[in-house]
Amino acid sequence: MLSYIIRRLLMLPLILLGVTFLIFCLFSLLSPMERLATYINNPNVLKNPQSAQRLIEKYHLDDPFPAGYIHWLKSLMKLDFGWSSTANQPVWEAIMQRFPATMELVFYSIIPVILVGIWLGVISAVHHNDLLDQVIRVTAIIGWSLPTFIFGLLILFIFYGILGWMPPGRLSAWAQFAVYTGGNFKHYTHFITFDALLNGRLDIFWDAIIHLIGPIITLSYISWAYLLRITRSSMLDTLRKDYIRTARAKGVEEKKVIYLHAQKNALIPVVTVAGMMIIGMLGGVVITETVFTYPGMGYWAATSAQQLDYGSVIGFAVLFAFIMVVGNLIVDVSYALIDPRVRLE
Amino acid sequence: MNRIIKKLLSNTTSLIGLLLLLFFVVIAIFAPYIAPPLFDDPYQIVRMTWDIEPRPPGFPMADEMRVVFESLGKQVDRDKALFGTAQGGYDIFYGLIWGTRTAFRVGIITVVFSMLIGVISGSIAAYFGGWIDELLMRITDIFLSIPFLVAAMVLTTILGRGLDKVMVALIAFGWMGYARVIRGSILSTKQEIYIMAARALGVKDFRIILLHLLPNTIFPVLVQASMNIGSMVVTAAALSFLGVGAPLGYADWGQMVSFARNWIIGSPGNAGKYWYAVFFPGIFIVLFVLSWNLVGDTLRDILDPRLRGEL
Amino acid sequence: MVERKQKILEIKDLKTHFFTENGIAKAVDGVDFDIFQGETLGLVGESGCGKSVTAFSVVRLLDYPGKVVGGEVIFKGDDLLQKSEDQMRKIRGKEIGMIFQEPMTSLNPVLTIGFQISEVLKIHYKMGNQEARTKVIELLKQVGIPIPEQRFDEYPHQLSGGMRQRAMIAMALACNPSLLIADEPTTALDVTIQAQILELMKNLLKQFNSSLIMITHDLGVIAEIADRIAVMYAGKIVEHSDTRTIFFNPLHPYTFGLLTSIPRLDLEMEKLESIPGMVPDCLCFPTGCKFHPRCVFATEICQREEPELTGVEDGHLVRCWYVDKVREESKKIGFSRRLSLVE
Amino acid sequence: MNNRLISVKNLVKYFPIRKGVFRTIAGWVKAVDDISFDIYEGETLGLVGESGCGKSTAALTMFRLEEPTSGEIIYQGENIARISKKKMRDYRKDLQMIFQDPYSSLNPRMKIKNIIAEGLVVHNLLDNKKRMKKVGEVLERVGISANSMDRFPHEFSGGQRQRIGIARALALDPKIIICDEAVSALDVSIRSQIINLFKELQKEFNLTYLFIAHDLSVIKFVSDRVAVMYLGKMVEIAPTKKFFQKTMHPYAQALVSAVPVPNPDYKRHRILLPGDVPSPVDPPKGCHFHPRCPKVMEICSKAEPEFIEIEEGHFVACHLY
Amino acid sequence: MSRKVWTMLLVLTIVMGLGIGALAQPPNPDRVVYATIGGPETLDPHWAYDTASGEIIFAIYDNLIAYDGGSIEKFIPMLATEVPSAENGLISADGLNYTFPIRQNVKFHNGAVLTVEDVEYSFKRGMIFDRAGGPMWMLLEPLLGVDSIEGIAMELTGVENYSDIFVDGEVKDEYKEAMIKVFTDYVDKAVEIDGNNIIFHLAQAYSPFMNILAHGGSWSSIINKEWSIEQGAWDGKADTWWKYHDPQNEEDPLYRVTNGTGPFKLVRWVPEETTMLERFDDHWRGPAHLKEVVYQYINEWTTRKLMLQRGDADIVYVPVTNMNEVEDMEGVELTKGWDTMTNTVTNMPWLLNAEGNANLGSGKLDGEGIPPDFFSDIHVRKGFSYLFPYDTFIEKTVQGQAIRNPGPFPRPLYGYTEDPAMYYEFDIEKAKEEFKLAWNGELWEKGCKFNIFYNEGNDVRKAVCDMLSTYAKVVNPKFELTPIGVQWSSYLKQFLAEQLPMYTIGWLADYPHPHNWAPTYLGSTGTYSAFYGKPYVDWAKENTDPLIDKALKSVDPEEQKAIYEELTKIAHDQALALYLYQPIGIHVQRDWVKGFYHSPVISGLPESADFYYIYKE
Repeated sequence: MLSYIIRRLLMLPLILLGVTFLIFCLFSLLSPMERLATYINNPNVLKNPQSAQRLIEKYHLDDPFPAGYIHWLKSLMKLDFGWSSTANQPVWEAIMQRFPATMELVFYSIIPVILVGIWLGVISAVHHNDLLDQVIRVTAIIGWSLPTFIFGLLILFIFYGILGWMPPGRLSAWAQFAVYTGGNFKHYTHFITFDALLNGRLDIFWDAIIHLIGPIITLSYISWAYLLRITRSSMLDTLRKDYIRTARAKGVEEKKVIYLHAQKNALIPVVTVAGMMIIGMLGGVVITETVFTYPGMGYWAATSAQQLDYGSVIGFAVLFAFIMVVGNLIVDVSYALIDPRVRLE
Repeated sequence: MNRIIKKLLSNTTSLIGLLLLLFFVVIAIFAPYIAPPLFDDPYQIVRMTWDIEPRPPGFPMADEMRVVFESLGKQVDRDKALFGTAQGGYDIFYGLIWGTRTAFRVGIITVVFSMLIGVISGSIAAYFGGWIDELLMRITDIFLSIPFLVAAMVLTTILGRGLDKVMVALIAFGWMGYARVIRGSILSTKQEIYIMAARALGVKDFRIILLHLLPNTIFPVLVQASMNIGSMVVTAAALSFLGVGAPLGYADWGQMVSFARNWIIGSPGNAGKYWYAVFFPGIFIVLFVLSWNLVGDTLRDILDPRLRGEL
Repeated sequence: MVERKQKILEIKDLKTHFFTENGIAKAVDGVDFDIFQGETLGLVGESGCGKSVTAFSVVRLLDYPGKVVGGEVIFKGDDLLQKSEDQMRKIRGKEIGMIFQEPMTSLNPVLTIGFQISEVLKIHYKMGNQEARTKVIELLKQVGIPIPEQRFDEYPHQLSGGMRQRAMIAMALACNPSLLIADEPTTALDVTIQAQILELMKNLLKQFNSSLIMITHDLGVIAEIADRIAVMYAGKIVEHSDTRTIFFNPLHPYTFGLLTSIPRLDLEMEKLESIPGMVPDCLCFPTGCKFHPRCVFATEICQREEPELTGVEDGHLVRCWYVDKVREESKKIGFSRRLSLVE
Repeated sequence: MNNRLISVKNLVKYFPIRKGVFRTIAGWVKAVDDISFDIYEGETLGLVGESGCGKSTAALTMFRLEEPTSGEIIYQGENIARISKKKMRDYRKDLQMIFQDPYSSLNPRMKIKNIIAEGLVVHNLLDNKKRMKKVGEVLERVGISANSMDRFPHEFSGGQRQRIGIARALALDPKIIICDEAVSALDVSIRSQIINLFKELQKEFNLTYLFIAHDLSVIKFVSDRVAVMYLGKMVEIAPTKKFFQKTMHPYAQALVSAVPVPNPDYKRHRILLPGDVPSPVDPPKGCHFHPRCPKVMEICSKAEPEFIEIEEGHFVACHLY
Repeated sequence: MSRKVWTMLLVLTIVMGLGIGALAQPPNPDRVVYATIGGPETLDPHWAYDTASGEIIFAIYDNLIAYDGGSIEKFIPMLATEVPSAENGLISADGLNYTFPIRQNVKFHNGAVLTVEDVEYSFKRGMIFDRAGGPMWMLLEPLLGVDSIEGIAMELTGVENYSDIFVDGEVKDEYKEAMIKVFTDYVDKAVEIDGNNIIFHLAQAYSPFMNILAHGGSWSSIINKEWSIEQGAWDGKADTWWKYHDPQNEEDPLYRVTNGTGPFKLVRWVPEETTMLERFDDHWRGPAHLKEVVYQYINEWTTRKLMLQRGDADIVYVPVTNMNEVEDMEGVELTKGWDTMTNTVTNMPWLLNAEGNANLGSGKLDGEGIPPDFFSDIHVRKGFSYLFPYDTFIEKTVQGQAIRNPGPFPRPLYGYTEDPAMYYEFDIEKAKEEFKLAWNGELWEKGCKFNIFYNEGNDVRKAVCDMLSTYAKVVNPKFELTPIGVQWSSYLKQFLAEQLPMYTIGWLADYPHPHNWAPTYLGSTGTYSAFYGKPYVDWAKENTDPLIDKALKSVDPEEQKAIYEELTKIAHDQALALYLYQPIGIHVQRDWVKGFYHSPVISGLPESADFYYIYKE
């Protein structure tokens, strides 16, 4: 197990290298002049015709492909991802600023994914072919078919526009002042909800929570729907297994058969999928955060991708690849922890 | 095959899916009759007015536009926007009808090509194993490490706007799932004895892959592909929504939704003022995706019980 | 011959059908037999003949879409088919133990051996953890598992096939059931392990004084363990008698065919006889006697009418129109003589 | 005795076990560990042993379906263990296999005729029309109507599928056929049909069989000679009659005694072996069988017994002899 | 099982509803939330050249002088105590020396008191800072007569490339002296301290100089010398200046810290997320009404709209196209018709670069394309000038929130006129006539085919292209104009490569003076006009450049007015471009917000506000 983990971790730099190379290749399709546009948002800048060339030199935009890549790699080693023209700050700083917000969102989204997805999946499997099962299943498929950007805007419309419950952003203006000015509010974890509790500010905690609900639902509903399906079929599959028959032959109560004998086995494949979904949600934040103006990585990623801010895209992708690899590793390890067949290998 | 069709027809949900699909196919085929084009390029959405603000269903074609079309020698048969106009005076009805063709094109082309790439790389990796497998799978990992939407967005922006560019981007970053699925199922099918039997007969590697492995492993991929047709259309729409999809004015559902983006909520007290702007394109997309999902979902159940629980 | 004791299970005209999409599969179509205490009944037949379904019908553990559609299963005087699910649960594992074919898939991979065995005791005797543990370790010892204290905390995949089957047996016997149902318990095992398990089962049966329904297709195994044998074909019992009678004096053409078609270690044989054709699909049984398409003795009546299971001799039941012809044939090749000649 | 058709010398097949960070080879599964035997033209050599003893691996390695780790396989004067894969492909039509599971040995998505004709196609034998004629012939020969060659495997029963498997092998007019547990998965009444078919075909086409099975009763019935394997080693080879009359190796003795006999009156001395078969990763030192052997001696744990000819054609690897 | 689910959901909903109701905050009277798009690029006044940065810097820093309210001509003193003029003698008669007496007792946010050295430092630092593509050309042009400090350095050292002066980031020894001279002989001499006065010595008479210095132009903001040096900015020495010239963004020490004299101080800036300002109580004009100002950067219009509707945002940027949605919103005030210093035109370069240019079709006048010098024919330009439905466009596409311009100069600058003779009107017949004359009638006969451009995401410009393309077809079916939307990046690239046949683009004022527009659109070296091709440049050198220069040097407003009107006439007569429209701005706020006024020179207005005067009621 340990050597497996080490092996995977050794693979990490390779994957990161590959990711950066891939993105660099993509950007090399553009001419220096086109890449320059990232740094120019106003034609006034071109007042002096030479400034274009000077800017190109300044940002190393006309370096030949391998040299540019190596130049960039070197700075990466120093955690210097360059300048983000969309965030108007160094890429690394931009990442650090936005990452906790996204992580907080994803963290809370895990709760409904696990609870609703798995719980309803089991219920659906147990009531196989009942009306309840059909309703859950059809709802899941419909949910799955709803594009996030439509769904998110609808949530925003109904729950904020009409009911006023789920405001966009991460904090209300008053809470922002309370959290970020004066220095009384200590940032322990950079998760606002946790910090609020640690600082004993229930009002801020609540404010953060109501801002999170809409994005959480939007971000995770597809995962619920999908996980529900997976859980259901895995559960159905497990319930047909020989050892379930053995358990019944022993006289084990049906409830125990389902929740003790079947569920644990059924959840083994689900864990992998759930893990992938949770990691995948990091990618799904793009639209959710855009719709809810939630100040995280996704919002920024969307902007930087559209505006070809390649420093940011590379930074984002490297971070994401890192999380992907480590996340997958965690998923695999937890998979092994659940399944004794793998654990005791 | 007959068994599959019979089962698809006997299942209520898949029947609904198939009917919906049929509905869209009919629309796509008869688009020139349902919504006769007024521009030379039929995919250019007919403009009913120069107004930016959406206009409600039944809005008649503005005089200045009628003059334009008539002086271009076109016969204006339909002079009312059946579903209203989108931002910019585009006829929603026209955009949706011709957008159906676009949806099929985007969905099917992207899925077919990404499936091809995925199947080829996945089967080579699985069959030959060793370092080839390792290399191909690491490449897959690398492609998977960038969130699909972000990657597609970057590539589309680099290549420039246009549906073909969108498709290239979707294909370039959409093949990895197939590669993984086919690899997994070939790895298990490889253990089957008929593969050993074929090798015992002296069958060459590529013939084994083509004739023995693929026919037996392709179904899970096909199921996945059928469900992905819908999600590819949604992703293309999401790209349009984020402003990097089809060129402005091109008949594409995603664009119709993105037209509605700023008009989802009407004025206070009349929240549903522009309901038609998002409702019609939204319902088209949802139903289209739903139809593929329903069919794919049933197909999955029918074709391969082993697939349960797998991605 | 075993001493006739209390009849603990009596099956009358049991019918179990599977309602599939392609039609009704009459997997078990009117089966009668009974078992006495301490006795081992061998249920023999080829795959698909309904022997396993019969067993699962008894304990009502049929998979969807199977359903018992008729008959009675009288266990210790009560009809199991009339019991509520709750009552059934109290009988399963406690009164009737079961052993399955694949010890690998029949044990839950994520629970320890100890947990799975002690669970039976906890359910039926409400034993505490410690008490159950002691009892389970004792049981494991009894079924011949070395270092049971260690095995207790191990998972099924850490055990060999033979050990797993021993664990299954321990589980089945934990509550000292009066009836044991074993569904091909040795089929998946290697010959030497199979011998160990058979030996173990024989000993344990004596020790626990349990009855056993032994389901198998292996005539060799059945010859070793069974007191009586019921031969099944296409959902019905075609011949039923004590073991020696079945082997030395088979009166159903199917039994006869089976016995002549197996290669055997105890005889020098020039040629194997074989039963032509194949086992019919239970979705569409032939009319009349279900064996007639493969039967060399078949005549027109066999196609038309199905014979009853009738007693031809004391306790020897056969379902055939031409018992006498078979007896003659059997004599001709000298069945009993040939068999008793050995050693 | 006839001519040696194929002769296996010191065949070894180890599978690496990779472990650790760099997937280095941490050990070997010694599936086939230095075995030698000959197969004579026209005979049936029965190979028995329990699961995991390496009998199937031995067969696969013999036909280069697994690459041998070392050793020689002499066929037609050539060591086919060493020739190129391409050249090996030419030999394949002489060397055919029939597999255990009639359900997974036929490609479910191919028509019967294509399954059977495939060998002809890849070896470029006959033209298309003649191929189909040949397919029809072999099908009829194994007892399946040539009319059904357009059907798919799932439309046949297990016994019929096994016949199709046989037809596939026959279509190439092979010299030797390995039957790897070819009848184990079949029902009793079907099994005898297939066994009889094997026998008939052998006579008709002068076939040579390597008949692998775990069931000694079947082996006894079909083979001319019996070979017994235990943990990757050959422990005994003898002509069938001799073998059953005078089983020499203690393992073989236990094996014979363990076979259930369908005769309630059959009395014999059953040798119950203690414990399970050890793992082939780390087989016991000396004689692999010694930890379970009822007649174990001191030397057994130290030295590996040689495989020697005790009587004419009767080879045993045991310190007792 | 299912009942449990529903009960739980119900309870959850109720609890949430109650909780939110109980904790909802009333709108804070001391705070204004402004929801807009796109945040500042930097907070360094000498770096900033974008509206959003200018907006924040406007609130944090002060200039020497300011415009009087919404005026663009009248100035009031800020950190200077007097506005220089010829009358009060603070501007020398030749227009080359400007003197500003500095106000006393003005405090910076860090408590330091404003001195005349701070003012001197501010301008010198700006001049040597001069980042590539930055705003400092505006000060360098009048003060040193160049548009980049590098120009002087190259002249004094005699190198061809500025980078040749350096080796490994250090000045080569042979150039060291010259480089120090750049500072001592030029920069240092341009701005001088005289007691409590600051004197600017101009290199040439420059009529917009006061506009450049006035409040609203971040480049002329006054920063604190001591504090800046502490932060790591230029140390004020002559032999170090090049190390502080044109730095990387992240190397600029002032890019995220501020210390101004303005009414608000910075509390938090998260780029592209939010900027939070707090009142500076010691502001020299007296403290502002508001305690806190929050800028929220929200790109999604729907979200901004909902925030406005719910009162979570007090002032909101509303795209003109969505104006109707807030018009009848309760508690919301919409004011329209504010002048903006921007205009939008469609340019028609006289000579295009045909090399590798797919936009011209066949590259010949054969019906399948256009020749590279297609637009050098005045009839072609006039034809298209008649072909655009200006009124329909303004009414429908921009919802009436625009006016027409006859030339490049926006209202109310000199050069703008309402004389109908200066306007082209949509007239298909007249367009036909012109096209028939073009290219000796060949064009009319053979037709033309080329691409017309807008930058992706700009729906209004897309509509312009659509209209042109549509009506071109109407006028002659052989005229095929294909609208192409491209990313800003390739738009810029093709523009610089002179490959775009007809493209729509706008110009946003740096300062409200026609000189900011005249060279841009009309001169031989203008940002746009320099790319119209050589024939145009040659033509401009003779016809427009002398006029532009004359206006720049003129000190007489009447004379200036006449010259700029002359330029407008030239632009009209030559049909140099399609002068499409000048947007007029709207301002949307909750009705409890008071104190809004509009000035076209303040960055971000009219959408935003001068928060010093804003209060809530």
